[in-house]
Amino acid sequence: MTRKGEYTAGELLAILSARQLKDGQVVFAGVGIPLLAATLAQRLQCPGLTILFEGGVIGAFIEPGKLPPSTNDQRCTTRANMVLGSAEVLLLLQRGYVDVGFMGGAQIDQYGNLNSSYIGDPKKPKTRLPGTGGGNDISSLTNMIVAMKHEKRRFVEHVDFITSPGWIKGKQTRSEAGLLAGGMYRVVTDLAVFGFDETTRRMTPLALNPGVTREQVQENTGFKLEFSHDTGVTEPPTEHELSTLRMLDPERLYIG
Amino acid sequence: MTRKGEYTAGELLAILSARQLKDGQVVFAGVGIPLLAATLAQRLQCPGLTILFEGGVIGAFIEPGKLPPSTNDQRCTTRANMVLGSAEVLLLLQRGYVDVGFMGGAQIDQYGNLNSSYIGDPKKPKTRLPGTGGGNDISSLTNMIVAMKHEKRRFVEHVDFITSPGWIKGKQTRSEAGLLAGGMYRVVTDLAVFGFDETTRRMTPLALNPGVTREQVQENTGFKLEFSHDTGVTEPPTEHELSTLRMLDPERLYIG
Amino acid sequence: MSLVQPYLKLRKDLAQRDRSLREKVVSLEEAVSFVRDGDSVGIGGSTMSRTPMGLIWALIRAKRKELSCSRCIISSDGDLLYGSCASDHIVTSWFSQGILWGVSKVMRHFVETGKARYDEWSHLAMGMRFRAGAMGVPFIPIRSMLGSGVVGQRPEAKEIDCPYTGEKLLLVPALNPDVALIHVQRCDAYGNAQIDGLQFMDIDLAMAANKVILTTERIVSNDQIRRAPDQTKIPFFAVDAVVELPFGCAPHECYGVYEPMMRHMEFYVGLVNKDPVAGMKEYLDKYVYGPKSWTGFLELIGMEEVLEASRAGVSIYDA
Amino acid sequence: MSLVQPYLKLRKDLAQRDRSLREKVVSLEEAVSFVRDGDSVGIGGSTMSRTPMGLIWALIRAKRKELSCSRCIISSDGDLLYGSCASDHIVTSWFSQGILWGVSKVMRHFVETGKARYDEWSHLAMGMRFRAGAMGVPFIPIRSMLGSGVVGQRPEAKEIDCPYTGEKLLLVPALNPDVALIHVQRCDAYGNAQIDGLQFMDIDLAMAANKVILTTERIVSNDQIRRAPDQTKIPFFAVDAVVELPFGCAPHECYGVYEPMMRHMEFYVGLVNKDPVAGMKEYLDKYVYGPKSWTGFLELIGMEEVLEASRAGVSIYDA
Repeated sequence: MTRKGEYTAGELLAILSARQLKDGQVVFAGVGIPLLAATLAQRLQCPGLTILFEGGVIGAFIEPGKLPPSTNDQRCTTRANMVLGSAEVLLLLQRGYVDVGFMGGAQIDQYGNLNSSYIGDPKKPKTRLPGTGGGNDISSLTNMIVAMKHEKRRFVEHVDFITSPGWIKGKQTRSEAGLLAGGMYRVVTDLAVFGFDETTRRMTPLALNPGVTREQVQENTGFKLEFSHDTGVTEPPTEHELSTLRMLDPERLYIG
Repeated sequence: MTRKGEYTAGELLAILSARQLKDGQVVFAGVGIPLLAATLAQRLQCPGLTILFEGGVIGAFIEPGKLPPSTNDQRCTTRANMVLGSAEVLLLLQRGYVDVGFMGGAQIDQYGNLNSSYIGDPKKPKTRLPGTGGGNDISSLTNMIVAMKHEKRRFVEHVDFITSPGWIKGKQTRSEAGLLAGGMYRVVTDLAVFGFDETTRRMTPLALNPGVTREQVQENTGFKLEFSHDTGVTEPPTEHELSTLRMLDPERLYIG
Repeated sequence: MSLVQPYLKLRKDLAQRDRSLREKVVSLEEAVSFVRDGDSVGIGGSTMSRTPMGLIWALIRAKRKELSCSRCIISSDGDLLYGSCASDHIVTSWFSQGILWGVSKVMRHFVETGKARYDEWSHLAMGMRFRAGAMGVPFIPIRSMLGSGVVGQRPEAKEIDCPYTGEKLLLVPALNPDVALIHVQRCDAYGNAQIDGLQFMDIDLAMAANKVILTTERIVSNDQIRRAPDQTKIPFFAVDAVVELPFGCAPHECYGVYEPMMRHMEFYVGLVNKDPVAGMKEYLDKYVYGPKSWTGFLELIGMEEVLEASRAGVSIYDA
Repeated sequence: MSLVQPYLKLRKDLAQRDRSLREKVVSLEEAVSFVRDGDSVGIGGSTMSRTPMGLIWALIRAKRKELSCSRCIISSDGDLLYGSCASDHIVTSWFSQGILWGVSKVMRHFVETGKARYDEWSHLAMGMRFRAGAMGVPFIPIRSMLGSGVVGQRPEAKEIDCPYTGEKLLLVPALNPDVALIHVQRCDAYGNAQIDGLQFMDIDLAMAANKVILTTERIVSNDQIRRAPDQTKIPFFAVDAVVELPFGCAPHECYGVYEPMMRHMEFYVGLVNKDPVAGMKEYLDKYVYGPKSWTGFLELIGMEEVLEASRAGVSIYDA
């Protein structure tokens, strides 16, 4: 058993998100922590995990120390089962071949909507962010896991702009918008793991990370959280998880 | 100079239709006489002719004596520049990459509509024919040359069923139906070569084959033909055309 | 069943499929147990090329009934499906034995007497129906079929005015078969398939179908697949069963491996053209129900013809 | 120009292109003469992969202006296009230098000050826009973007109720660029192109565009192309000019040939992140306007880095 301080926030994030994946699943992973966490899961509990990348890759098996700088680089294709067009790999999501979409996030709100387009008023933005990439498609078309740093400015009541839809305004609003399948499933942060209420579709804490208090989570969140009596505590990273993760990212490109 | 009787109707058909093609064109060819005639043209006046086949072939160069039994066989790919999906090759027509569609016909009418689906009432047909294949797409999407035997039962006032549209009911009816590009351009038979009037869109004789009279053509045609004063006479097949053709089809698979 | 499946049904059906990386090699007989009476069955290849004849042969032997079969262009495989009463409904753009032998007498007999249906679509329409199915959308617009008799018989296709250009367009509905039958040159035990040469509509068909059964000339290692991932044409998670079946398209061709076995085809056509009922019965009894196995069927075609077809097949790489 | 080109205009433009089998090898400088000020330009590859950097570099040197550029994901090539004022309008799904370096300061400077437009579409929408263009249809329906802010900014996309299922769908309009710039591993002098590994949206882009300029790592014989016609990804008649340009994606990567030249990228990012205006000017002066030729640019990157990137590039085949 490890103690807090023996691992970085990035490491905790990668390991906790890796644990969300199940063997045999087909996972569409974004660059950064998702790519790393999916690769970690593949080396740990999910040898039969199939990882998809936006560049057009099915069933890659990333090599330690050779993490790709984007999901469109040749390194993503290492020992892949198939390489195909970018539109084709996104159409797999639309057709329904993918179990889980797995992304990072810049800004998220209580309904799991993600913003990676604008900070401030989109008409006259303070910051123009890079935009959706495949994020909008992934979150529109499959069940989502998001891994991100927990900061108050990132966990807001309403995002400035919905780049990648979660449950939109909660309740039935997602399916009413025409998004019939998928939806936000889990948010993993360095403070806690969240799910979404089945009726209201608001973000709900499921488990606190080791050593983290409810107050701490609430303080770092821009909207009201409702902790239930059965909010659990996540298991800290094991030595095996940490050593495997560090082997994968020896240059600490993503784990900080 | 050859004389009638020194070549078969099939040979005449292949040679006269081959002459309709121009070097540098992109031609979508059906099986049988069209495939043979396009290949002949490629060996004669059109070394830069690009032949497309429905099976998914661009720029094939068919070998003498190895004529394919259909345009979906591997023999169609001999020395091709590209092999691609069947839908993709048809989409080339839709996008506009093809200059000429080149097909055989079972039944044609005064507006160049082709029937390869039904003889008799389509609801209770005397004969169910094989159907359109790519014929409907080719004739809907590009300029057409049709090569066929000239018989009264094949040259009818109205086809029993429009499988592959020509000018439909003449005048603007083709574009009114939503077919904005292409249309019937030439019909080559063992008796004559036909074009279509630019206004009425009715079939018009352009030239009679060697030794054929106007009366002979009219007798074998199920609708009234209007010969103009400048209806010409086609040049008979040359020795070179005939010998090249016979070299291509030594088993006389298509030239009879 | 509705013409176009509601999206949630499509998604639910797919979610239930086991898409994990697992070996799925089965016998030909086990493979056809994935097809149920009444299923809609998409057939790969075109005309006489890469036809999954072994699977069709096995379906007929297993006495499947009321299959609704779709293929871009259907040939003597369609004859056998009608003639054996395995299928009474074929959706295609062209149905005959092959251009060399005139109109199929078997097709004519079944369609003209109303014993079976043949729904005709244009070739592009068939392609776009599979493609829409593969993409998970209900339709794709096309610019052919308009103004023809073909569209007149297909109320399933819908004419619209384009909201962008005002032009007339035809929407063709997605086709998501219950099962796809596809033959490939090689795949691994998981179903990662490579297809050489002409691909026809097989990739869209595979992605559209709710189950895919592959027969393959040979099974190769997953290592071999991973060495050239850009040569994989169908991903393993779209595949439900793999059968190693050499000469699995006989008497049709398999690109780069064998050309059609023309003497057998000539013999077959002679038989059914003489009498589409009795001739078909004779053929089925001797060549489909008769042999103990697919190898037994190949023995009936004969070593000489099989070798000849193979020699011609590989010769495409000499040109 | 209307958003979606009328079909007859598309057809007429294509009919006027010389699609005969002819050699079309030109110099890099001649190639960019195919691009006119104000053209819409589709860019192949994605992010830092198979980016036609040589062509973009040459366009900037040729002082092209007011280009409307589209790419599935745009990276430092987008920076250069904005920074040089060659383009004031970029249509893409993601615009930054690369995930490693945070948000592009150049993009931010141009967009936030209103000097240039960045139209955002989802990645799938970009793909379907090129695909509709390639297919010769005005739109394709998709199931993403709905309900988001992204669609709210794109009145060009039209929400409809599906005539088959009643479901909501989004129609995305065809994108037919005036010119496509694409880099490939090899092609012949006619333009028959092979692409190894990741293909991104290049095939649809090539078929959609009204002109295609290829740069290629090397020109091979037409015989070599015809030996494996199923490896041809872009047919010659869609191509208007071919430039042999080794390392034509530098400092980005070309699959199986070289990985990104990361030290040069780091240097570039450091420069423009410090000051997106002055840093960009310094970079353009030294690396774009400075060298005599593309080889001169490669010399500035340096032999060591080029060799290192090559060694990493081919190593994908060792895995």
